[in-house]
Amino acid sequence: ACSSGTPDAGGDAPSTAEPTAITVGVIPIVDTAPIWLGVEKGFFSDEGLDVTVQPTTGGAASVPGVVAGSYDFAFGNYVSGMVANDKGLGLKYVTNGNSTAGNPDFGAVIVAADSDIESPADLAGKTVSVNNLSNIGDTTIRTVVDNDGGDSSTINFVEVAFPDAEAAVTNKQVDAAWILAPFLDSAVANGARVITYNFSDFDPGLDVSGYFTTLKTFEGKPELVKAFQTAMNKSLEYADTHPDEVKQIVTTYTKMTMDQLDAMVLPKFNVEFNREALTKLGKAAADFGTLSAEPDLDTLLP
Amino acid sequence: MTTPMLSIKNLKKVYQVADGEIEAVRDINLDIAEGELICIVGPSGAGKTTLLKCIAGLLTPTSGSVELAGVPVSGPPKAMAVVFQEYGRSLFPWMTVRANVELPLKNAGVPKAEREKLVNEALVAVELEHVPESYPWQLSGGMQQRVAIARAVAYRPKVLLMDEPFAAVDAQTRADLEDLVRDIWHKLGVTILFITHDIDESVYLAQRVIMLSNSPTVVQDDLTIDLPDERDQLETRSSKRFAELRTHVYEQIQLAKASKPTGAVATQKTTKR
Amino acid sequence: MTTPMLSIKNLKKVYQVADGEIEAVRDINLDIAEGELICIVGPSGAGKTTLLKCIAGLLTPTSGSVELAGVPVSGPPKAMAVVFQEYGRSLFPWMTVRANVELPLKNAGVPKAEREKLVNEALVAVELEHVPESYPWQLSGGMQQRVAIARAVAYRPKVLLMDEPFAAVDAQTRADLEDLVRDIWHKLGVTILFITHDIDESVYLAQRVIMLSNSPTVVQDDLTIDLPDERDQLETRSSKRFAELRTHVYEQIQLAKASKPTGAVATQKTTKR
Amino acid sequence: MSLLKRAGYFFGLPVLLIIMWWALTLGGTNFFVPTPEALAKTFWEVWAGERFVTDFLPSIMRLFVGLVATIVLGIGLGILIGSIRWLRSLTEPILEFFRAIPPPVLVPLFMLLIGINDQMKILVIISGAIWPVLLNTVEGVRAVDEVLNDTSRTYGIHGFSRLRYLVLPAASPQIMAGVRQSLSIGLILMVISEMFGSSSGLGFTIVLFQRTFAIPEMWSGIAVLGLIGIALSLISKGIERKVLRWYHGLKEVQRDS
Amino acid sequence: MSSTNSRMRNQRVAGPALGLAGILLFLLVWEVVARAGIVDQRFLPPASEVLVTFFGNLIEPGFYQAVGETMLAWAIGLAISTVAAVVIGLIIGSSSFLSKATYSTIEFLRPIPSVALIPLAVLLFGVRIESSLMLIIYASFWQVLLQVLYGVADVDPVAENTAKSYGLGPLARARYVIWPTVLPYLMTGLRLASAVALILAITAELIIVSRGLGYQIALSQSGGAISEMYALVLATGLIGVIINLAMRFIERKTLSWHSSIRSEVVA
Ligand SMILES: Nc1ncnc2c1ncn2[C@@H]1O[C@H](COP(=O)(O)OP(=O)(O)OP(=O)(O)O)[C@@H](O)[C@H]1O
Ligand SMILES: Nc1ncnc2c1ncn2[C@@H]1O[C@H](COP(=O)(O)OP(=O)(O)OP(=O)(O)O)[C@@H](O)[C@H]1O
Ligand SMILES: [Mg+2]
Ligand SMILES: [Mg+2]
Repeated sequence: ACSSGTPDAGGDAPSTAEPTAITVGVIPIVDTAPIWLGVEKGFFSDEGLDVTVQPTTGGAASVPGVVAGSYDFAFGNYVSGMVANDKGLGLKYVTNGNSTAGNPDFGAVIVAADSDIESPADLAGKTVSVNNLSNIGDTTIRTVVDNDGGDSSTINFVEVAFPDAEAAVTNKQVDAAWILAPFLDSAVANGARVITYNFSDFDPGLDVSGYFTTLKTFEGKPELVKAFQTAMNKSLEYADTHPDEVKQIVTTYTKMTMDQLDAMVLPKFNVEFNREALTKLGKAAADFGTLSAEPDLDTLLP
Repeated sequence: MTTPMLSIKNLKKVYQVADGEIEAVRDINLDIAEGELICIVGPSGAGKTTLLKCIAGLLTPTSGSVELAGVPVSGPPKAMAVVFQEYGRSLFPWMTVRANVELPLKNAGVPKAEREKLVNEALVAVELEHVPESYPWQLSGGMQQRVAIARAVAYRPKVLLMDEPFAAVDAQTRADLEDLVRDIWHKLGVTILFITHDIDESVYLAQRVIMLSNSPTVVQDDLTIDLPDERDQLETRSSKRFAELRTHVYEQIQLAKASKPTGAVATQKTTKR
Repeated sequence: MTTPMLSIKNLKKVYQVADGEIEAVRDINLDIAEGELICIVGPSGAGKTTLLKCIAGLLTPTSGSVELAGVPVSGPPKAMAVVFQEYGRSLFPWMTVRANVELPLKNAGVPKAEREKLVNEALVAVELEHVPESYPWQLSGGMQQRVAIARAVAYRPKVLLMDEPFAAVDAQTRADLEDLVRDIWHKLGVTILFITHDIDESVYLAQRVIMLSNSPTVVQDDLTIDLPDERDQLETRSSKRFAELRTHVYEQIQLAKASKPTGAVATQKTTKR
Repeated sequence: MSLLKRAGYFFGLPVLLIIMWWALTLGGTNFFVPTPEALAKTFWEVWAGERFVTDFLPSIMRLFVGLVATIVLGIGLGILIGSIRWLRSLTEPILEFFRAIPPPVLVPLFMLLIGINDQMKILVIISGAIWPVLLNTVEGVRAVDEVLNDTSRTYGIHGFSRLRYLVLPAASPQIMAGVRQSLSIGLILMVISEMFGSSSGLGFTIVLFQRTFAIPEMWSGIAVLGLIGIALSLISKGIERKVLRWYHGLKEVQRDS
Repeated sequence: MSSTNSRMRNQRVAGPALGLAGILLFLLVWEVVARAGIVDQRFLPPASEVLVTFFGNLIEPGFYQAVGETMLAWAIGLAISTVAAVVIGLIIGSSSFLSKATYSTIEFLRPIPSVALIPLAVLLFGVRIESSLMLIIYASFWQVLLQVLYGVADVDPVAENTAKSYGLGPLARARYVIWPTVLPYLMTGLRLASAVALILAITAELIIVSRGLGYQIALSQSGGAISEMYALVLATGLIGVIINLAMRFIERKTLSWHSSIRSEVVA
């Protein structure tokens, strides 16, 4: 209610003279390249949207930001959304954001070169770092370990931020670390070994993150949502087919260099939700106690 | 007689301390008429400062009452100025000499021009006109004490309470200041209560000398000084009547002191250690 | 003659202040033999405290020197005790009276039994034996001053410097303390330098009275007191020689005071505001 | 003061505030702001059980060790820096430099140098909480009364005795002000230290609750912090009453209680 | 005279020189730790490398914009919290009823980390500067408040009695007696608070509003630009040093009468 970014009125017609101003909260990482690219390409103004991309540094601000109306949409991974809805927050994902790239992937569990961990099952009983507990990292890793025959309940997960994770592995402060690009690539270049690409090993078609809004906005402003979906999907498609432009735009809003980007694996940008994989993800999260019950995907997804 | 300026009735003050009580003042009755100049003498630790603080409304008596012009004193009354025994600590170290003297006037809303005049006069009177911009901690002990006196004098109070105000100044300055006090008293008709240890000074200054007993304190004697109003440092002090009076006071003080102990009678409930 | 206990040569002290300099002491030359009892008198703000602090090694002279038994003083020498003019602030508020008196002894490593004896004797001498467990801020001004005196006395120094130590005590106590000082001096053979404003006191106590001029200070006069060594409050003070001597001192002080101003001569480079 | 009156003072304002809060949340609540009842219920559920042993106690232990080290170090260094002028000139800029660096940025460095363990967390607590004690001690030491200082010097009270009998007591009112500040900052730093390389602890739990939108639980954790704060403050006040008895006596008596 | 004079002059020069020496010493230790491989250079680049990046930043206009944004939030936040804390502190401190009645509440609120209040802040103010202001103010307010409360308690009773007896009312006493006594405590509180405010300004930028130095630090962290990150941290620390210099200057001006300053000048 107190943000300048809210759209004017409810009954606005898109693609007319007056564009609707919206604010989208995103994390400034490679995963969100499509929206930056889409804005640059004019996909959003085509739909009558004047988008302000507002960088945030994580879920701590983005969910309350959406709920408080500072953001009309925000970027977040699906487990976060499931957890929020599990607590009754009423979030709705409107489009996909990024998906696993397969093998190799942009995220993996790594160990030091001289570690005796060889397979996911060996992680049992070890200390593994993830950026946030009770989230997509530990959920997928545990499933992968269980599938490999290990007992994932014996893993000791600790929180270490991605930028610090490689150091933690090298200095033997943790046995293994879940790590994302670009840190993954530099770690591997320095000798770290990949134990599992946990997203794609969980499900080769796993969607990782998406753009969400509140149920209230979703139901109250169908036109706005529709316009956003159209433009966003166009952006995803474009990004998926133009990796060089993705890399180019990433250098404008992060401090990554072209060299780093050339070395790393880009995520896939799928338009279609992979309901099957998300159902599996929700079930795993519920099994491990991150969620109190399996999520209702009909509420979570459009 | 009209209502006295100050009326002290059955004043009793007991200090509460961690391990008991200290009865500083037992029972004091005293009336002071408007425009009187009274000196209080008494052994060290008798309770003079305590009495003065009660009169100034800075301490609440344990029992008894203090009335100023018929009105019970509950807080520091306006139009009363106090010169504290701890002169060093009663000056504000963050203000210059001038600012220290000026503050009460400024606070009372005295216009600037008048204020300046009063401050300058007071500083000249205590012979400190050459250091108005010094800070108190740059002055000698006696100079600090004179600043405190100047502040009280400049304030032009109706009642002036002074607690050993000349303790730190030299003999000559002391004589000058004594004359200054009597001068102000004459000119302004102010009521003055003056605590001193100097018996000669008390007799020279006062219309009445109150002698206090050892603590717990009562009024031991109340002596009217029947010296002529016009006093002179040499003449008055060498007069026969002066010698008689001072002998009287001296004897009383010795009497008071004889009733040991000097200082507090500590009726301590428990005496730790 | 042997080397004097204290030898002050061409002592000069200039205070640096924000807006210039204040010349407090201009040129003092003074020799004090071992076991002498000397009184210093002078106008308020003359520089007595400054002089004392230089002797005690607390202030560095701007020029000139202070020697103690032939050794230049650079910091506070051991075996010297000082009673400060600001008695209230020289007591440790977090210690009881007893602890305050005991501290220097404890620090010097005096054994407990002996320490206790010395402390008790000192407290009895200043008539404070009834309040050893009180804190300084629970005492009257005069009592505080007596604690400071007791501390110095109990310390058994070789040199004792006292800055108006009796300013806050009543006449009777003052007389008693004067006798105490002479008594200690006799018994312990200590060298005493005693600053006072009371001319009678200076003559009564001293073997020699040094009169200081107005600030910037020089020695105005140096008077040997040729009274018999055995002194008595009534007899000595009423003797003819005593009267002569005190008149001499009084005249000198008046002379000193006449050379205005009293207090600092502020040779301020720039005079702000 | 009677016990009843004291309780009145202690609980009066909090009760008033809770009633206000209750009244404000009466007409429908926001997701992020629970009602007092909900919070009270959650509080019990969350903190009475296993969490007390697995999260609460370890945190408290680290906090305790961190605070003790903070106070000892802060006073020790403060005395050194406060009384030695060249040391003050030498260290002040560099200390100010570290003081201005946000702990969230400093923590990764500690992780590098020390590792992910209790020592690291304790160091984080010290690195953030030491400043109030340190600065206050430095200022307190610098402001020792001149006459008292002169008195000590003339009686030959040097070195350790001077510290014990003059400097420490004289600076103690200001040091205690610093200690009281440090206690609550230490608590805050405990939370921050557990945000990194952690999987248990009070701070970790609160942040986890926050991230998983367990909002009443999160507030209950914050309430625990507040209660610890009160407990710490009461303890320090008790100590202060002992250590600064002379000081309060001096102020109170002359102020005429 | 000349000897004392030259000694004083020496000290005046020696102060900053020593401070600089302290900083150089620290940089040297850092350099050695990194070069000697005590810590992997990839995680802690040597000081020289960071300094090169740092000086490189100094010619970037974007750097100054970030600094400007951070300092704006810092200044507003610090100003509001200081004024509020001083006013409230003087009021509470002068009344024994208020001190007793607010004690438990203050002690409860003080240890609540600003970080935990982020959701509330975002909810109340959105993702805007007001949110970070709320965090800054919340965190630095207590620092000043507590110091002011202790300062008020430290007023010399004789000085206060003097003021009372000359008819100075509560307001005049606050201005002429309590305020000067509180000032040394306040200066300490201010120095504490200014660092805390800077920390919170940057933390808030890291987490909520994406601008300023904090955001730049976050960006370099997530982009793996390690020496850039340390260069920014260096800048943060230097800002702290500069703020402290300014505070010291103000202190020397306003507290020239205080014994802590006096002893530095005279003795
Ligand atoms: N704050 C206090 N707490 C406890 N006792 C006190 C306090 N102030 C004074 N006393 C005691 O009360 C008695 C009277 O003290 P007071 O200061 O009134 O004496 P006084 O007559 O002014 O003495 P002096 O001439 O030495 O200044 C003393 O015994 C003293 O110990
Ligand atoms: N710290 C200081 N800074 C500047 N000037 C000072 C300082 N201390 C003393 N003075 C000045 O030096 C002169 C002598 O002061 P001192 O205290 O020695 O006098 P005194 O003879 O002891 O006087 P009194 O008898 O009043 O105590 C005074 O003019 C005083 O203003
Ligand atoms: Mg008295
Ligand atoms: Mg003097």
